[in-house]
Amino acid sequence: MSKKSFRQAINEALRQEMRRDPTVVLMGEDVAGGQGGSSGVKDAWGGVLGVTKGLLTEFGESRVLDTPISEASYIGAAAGAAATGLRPVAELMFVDFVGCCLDQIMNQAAKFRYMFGGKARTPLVIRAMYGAGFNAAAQHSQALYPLFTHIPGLKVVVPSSPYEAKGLLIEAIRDDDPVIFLENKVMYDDIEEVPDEAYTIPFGEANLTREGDDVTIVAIGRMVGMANEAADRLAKQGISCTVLDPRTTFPLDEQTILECVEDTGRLVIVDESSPRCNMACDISALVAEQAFGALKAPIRRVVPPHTPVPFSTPLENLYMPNADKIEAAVKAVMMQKTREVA
Amino acid sequence: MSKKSFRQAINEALRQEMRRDPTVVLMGEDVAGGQGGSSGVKDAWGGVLGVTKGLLTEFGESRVLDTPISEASYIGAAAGAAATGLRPVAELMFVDFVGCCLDQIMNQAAKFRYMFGGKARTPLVIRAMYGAGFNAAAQHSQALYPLFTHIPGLKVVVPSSPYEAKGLLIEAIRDDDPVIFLENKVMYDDIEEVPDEAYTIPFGEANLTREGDDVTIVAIGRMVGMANEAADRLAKQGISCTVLDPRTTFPLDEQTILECVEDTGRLVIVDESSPRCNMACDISALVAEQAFGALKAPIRRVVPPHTPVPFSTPLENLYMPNADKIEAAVKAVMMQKTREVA
Amino acid sequence: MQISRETLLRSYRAMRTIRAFEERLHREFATGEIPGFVHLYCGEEASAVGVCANLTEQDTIASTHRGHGHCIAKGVDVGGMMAEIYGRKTGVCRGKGGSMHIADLSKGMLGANGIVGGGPPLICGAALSHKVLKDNGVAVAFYGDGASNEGTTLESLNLATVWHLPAVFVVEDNGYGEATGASYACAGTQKDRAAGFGMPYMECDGSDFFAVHDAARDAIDHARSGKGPVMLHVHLQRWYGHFEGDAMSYRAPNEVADAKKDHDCLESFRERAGQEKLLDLSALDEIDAAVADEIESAVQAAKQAPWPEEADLMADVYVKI
Amino acid sequence: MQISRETLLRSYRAMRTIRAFEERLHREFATGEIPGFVHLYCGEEASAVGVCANLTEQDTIASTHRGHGHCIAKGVDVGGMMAEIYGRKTGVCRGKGGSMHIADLSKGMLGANGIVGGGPPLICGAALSHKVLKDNGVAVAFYGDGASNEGTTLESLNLATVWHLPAVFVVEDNGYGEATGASYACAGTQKDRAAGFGMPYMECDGSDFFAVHDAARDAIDHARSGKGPVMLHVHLQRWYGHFEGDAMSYRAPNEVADAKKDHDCLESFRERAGQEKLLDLSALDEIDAAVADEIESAVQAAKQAPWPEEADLMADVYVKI
Ligand SMILES: Cc1ncc(C[n+]2csc(CCOP(=O)(O)OP(=O)(O)O)c2C)c(N)n1
Ligand SMILES: Cc1ncc(C[n+]2csc(CCOP(=O)(O)OP(=O)(O)O)c2C)c(N)n1
Ligand SMILES: [Mg+2]
Ligand SMILES: [Mg+2]
Repeated sequence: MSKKSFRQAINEALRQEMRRDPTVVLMGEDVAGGQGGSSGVKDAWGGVLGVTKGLLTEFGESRVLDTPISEASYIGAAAGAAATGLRPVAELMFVDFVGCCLDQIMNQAAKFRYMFGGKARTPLVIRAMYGAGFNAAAQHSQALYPLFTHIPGLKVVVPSSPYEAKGLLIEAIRDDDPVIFLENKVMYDDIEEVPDEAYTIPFGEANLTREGDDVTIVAIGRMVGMANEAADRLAKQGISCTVLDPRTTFPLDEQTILECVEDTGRLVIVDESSPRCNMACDISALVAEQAFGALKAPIRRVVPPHTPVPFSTPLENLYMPNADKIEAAVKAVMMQKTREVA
Repeated sequence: MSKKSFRQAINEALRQEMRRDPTVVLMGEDVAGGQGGSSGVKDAWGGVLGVTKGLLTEFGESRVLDTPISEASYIGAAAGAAATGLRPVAELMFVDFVGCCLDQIMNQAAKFRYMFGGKARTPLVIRAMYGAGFNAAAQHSQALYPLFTHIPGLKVVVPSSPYEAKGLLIEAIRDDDPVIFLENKVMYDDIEEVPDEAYTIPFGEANLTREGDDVTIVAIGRMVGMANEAADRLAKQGISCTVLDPRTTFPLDEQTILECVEDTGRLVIVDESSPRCNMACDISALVAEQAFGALKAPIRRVVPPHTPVPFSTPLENLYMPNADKIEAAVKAVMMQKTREVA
Repeated sequence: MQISRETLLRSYRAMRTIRAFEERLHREFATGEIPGFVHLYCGEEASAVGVCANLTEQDTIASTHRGHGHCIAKGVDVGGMMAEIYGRKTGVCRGKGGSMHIADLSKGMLGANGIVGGGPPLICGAALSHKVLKDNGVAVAFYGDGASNEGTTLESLNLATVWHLPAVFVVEDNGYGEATGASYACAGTQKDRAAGFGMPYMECDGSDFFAVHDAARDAIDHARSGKGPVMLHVHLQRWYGHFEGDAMSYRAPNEVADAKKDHDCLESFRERAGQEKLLDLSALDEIDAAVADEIESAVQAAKQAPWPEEADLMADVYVKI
Repeated sequence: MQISRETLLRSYRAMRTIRAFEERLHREFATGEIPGFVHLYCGEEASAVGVCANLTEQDTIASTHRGHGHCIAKGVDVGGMMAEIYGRKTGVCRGKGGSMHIADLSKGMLGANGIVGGGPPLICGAALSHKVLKDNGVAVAFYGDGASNEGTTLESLNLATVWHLPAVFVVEDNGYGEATGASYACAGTQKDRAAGFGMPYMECDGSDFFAVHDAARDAIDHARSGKGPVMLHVHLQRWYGHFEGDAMSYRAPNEVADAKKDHDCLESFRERAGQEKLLDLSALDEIDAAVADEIESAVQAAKQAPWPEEADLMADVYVKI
């Protein structure tokens, strides 16, 4: 056990799985970096933010494959390789680039098994950065997990900390279905205790980071930290919150969400993706259908506005959910007590 | 006024707008059909299901452009043309093919105006077929409007009848923002009275196809007809339903939805898109947040299961929402009366 | 190099099976009993069969919306295919895929594909598997002239060269993508495109089994021996509409008739086999008869097979949830 | 053909402006005051300017993530660009776009683009507008060697030929896409790719303004006169990292130094202007001084400009809701 950054946790997960299983291969733009460069250094980058650094040096060019800038071909290749015996981990760099390769994910990898009557296995992991807060503007800041969650056949992982990232990524690599693994680009330098050995965190089991009586807060990815911060502050004001990290948006741990809402009677959902048809809607609809009787107040969503992500810092700050907005939403549902439950 | 099919209504809308405005151009795979063919007939198809038939003959090759099979290039071209003075109507054939050109829609057309600080106009219409019920299997049967609705910058239209299709398409062509216009492939031969002259139906105004006291049914596109059928049957059983067709999922007529729920206290949403992060979730979340106090029962969704669309007829029938399932859902919410509203 | 008698017989049988399968489908479709989109491969049989004659079961192919021929050539069970097209539980995809999604990974058949240009990236991946797993396999993408304009296809040509993959790209050029002529939609030439991605190019007459076989042998040998990917351009004619129901008004009236008369791969095979005394024509007649029986039983079996049931709807979305 | 004195002066000024703009950004970025991703065009100035010298304001260009040079060459306001990069309300995109999204449609500048390969399809559309509206305009896509492998780019080459568009595809080949060499990532040659899509090909040394200007003139004339699209391959060197912060360990230590010494478009311009007595060098010195002042004021103005406000957040998502 030692302190590791989110970046290191992911690097370690990849390294350990590649050591364990020779069919695990990596591919992506500059996942090594330096092929064809004049210095001859072939492990120059290790990904655009250094997450895969050193893996080419350890595993060689046959297992760490730099690609041309052509997402459709290499994400499709990853799907094809997964269906024929490898366990590829393909890096899409920014999840926003899914616009260049959605077909390979949505119509190919995700559908093989069902369309082929159960005869295919596609153990594919696609890693990509998501999220605002980096001044990366409209084309490099989207969250987009709602898109993937909408598509049957995909599993979708959004880790909320270094510990979570390592365990969930190892699980993803060992999983036999196509998995979208989303890394918040603002979190790469977050640090916490992370076991040195390989471990897995199962999909579809929400993590209760805090238990309380008044309000359940469900938060996704980076939002979990903000929800805990808000809950800390609220505790001092006498409002006690449950904070729930679903970890995976598919499979979704519906049961734990429903149980928590049964206990608290109030729900706030924090989601940094665009507000229409997003995970906040999804979880809200689940609860409004299946735990309606327990609800003491309207379900509130803390989400960005329906706009592209703006570049400028003050606008991006206004755009993003944060602890203040979560705190305000929780207080609002505490005030809006519209009924006693029968 | 005369009886027209959904197909004819769309053809007429295109023809009338092309006559009115010389900057309206059409493009897509086989929107004319026959370029380079050995018979020399250049208006051979008029789209794969004949919707654009005859337009090349009237407007010529400079305004009705057949394309190579390369969606990214011509949908991107449509976006570029829209930003520089034309009003293109691009046909994507099956909406499932958005996997090949999502970037052009999501990161280009939808974001130009905002990213460029309000300095762009992108009057682009993308027409595409959607929906199951045609035995077209997993890659040719998706609904996918939740994807588009999720993306800020797009307007999304899902007409429910020939009359609606004509008015909404003319509105879409005259609109200055990028519009996704989705045509249910099973409805092309549906027939109703459609005015001969051009008319528009404004976006963001839901259509109340039926008013009732007990339950509000919100249904999208082809589901509207099924909802009305179910409402007919329910009326005979003494259950009176409001049926609401939002027409556009963005902009969404939130006010009318909320008002109807305030009146009836019960809500069933019918959506043929995949169930996670879809429009049923979106509308449910809206109501659970903003009309919570009026709700007498859980919000029910009538949606397909989280699977790709199966090919075989019995499976596809099981997959699809239909009047029976809607009827059952409405009865269920009538039974589940869990509280009196304060 | 001489083609073995066994290969010749097997190949003739495969071509005849495709022809009989397709012509029967054409008739059955007209009765309204077959649902969905059906794209017939008739007239193009020698391409699938000439290429696959050079492949082993462990080699991989990816196909297109017009996939029946490739499936049969790669050894997918004909009865299972027919049942699939009829939407039955006994279909190779248990009725969930239909004509456009027939696949059998145990036969190295990575699927027909409803997405034009869907196959070439997958084949880069399959070729990578062969390369990393060092199983001596080759991966072959079949795709049409229309698909040759998809970005996925073009990117894959580049990726295959960059990764030096054991892959063969077979452009099945029947001159049309739906109703649009390749002369309109394809700028430049396939040959120059291959050069544009540093890839060797070969071409052949796709109505001549022997020509396809020999060109494919060279292409596949090249890829298998570690020399990198190859493009094989096969010139073809399609005998039916783009899909069943297409009136083909974009084609000159005599185009198909001429193709049937002058470019029938089965006829030219029989002719050459006879002339060069490669095979006894009576053996071929026997095959014809056997195939006719096989297709007849496949259709009967399909029509009598059970439909999928409610429990099937939710099955096999995931390996494990 | 002789280039007019006015064009030469304007072009020198544009190149100097780009250089000064970029070098200043490089320094300012290091202070931490500039947010987001910044990709410098330094060293490539002659490409943008040599091409745009042949365009009018109504012609259209589309740019890349490395867009400052194209913007300046096409006449976008430098002060507005600087303010944009600083995220201010006075920026050309009101602070919403930043470095990667600078656009000004009134100047025929269809946007920098954060998506590699985003521009070429857009340019097909802009070229179509010029063609349908019969305004005699030409549309130019700038894109990198890395972007030349994107399906969008390749499809666009085909579409432009099929539609016979007044479009020019300028491949700015600086030998790298991020940290990966073009010698690794680009199979074949750009020349053969042009041929693969039936498109004429030209190439030039991108550090020589005169070479770029003349090649671009021919390419643009060709497109403008209705002869269809052209590819222009410009050989370049980038002087800084892929983005600010890149240590460039993939490049040989002397590569950039040599480029600066031997391939400086401003130096070679001055040399030739002097040798051939095209311009008075003192006029160029004056430009240098004026540009230095302009950049200084742009930076000062940007730093003092107001930030966008809350009301801006929701503005301009749609023309009308
Ligand atoms: C991405 C995508 N675009 C369009 C289609 C519709 N479509 C199906 S087949 C076809 C024509 C394909 O032509 P070609 O590749 O030449 O194959 P052929 O039909 O001639 O065998 C088209 C456009 C599709 N299925 N997928
Ligand atoms: C679709 C997409 N893929 C990847 C990236 C990340 N990326 C940004 S710039 C770049 C390299 C582009 O190389 P090139 O086209 O040669 O342009 P250069 O940077 O050399 O000017 C990459 C991979 C992106 N922005 N968009
Ligand atoms: Mg074809
Ligand atoms: Mg480059």
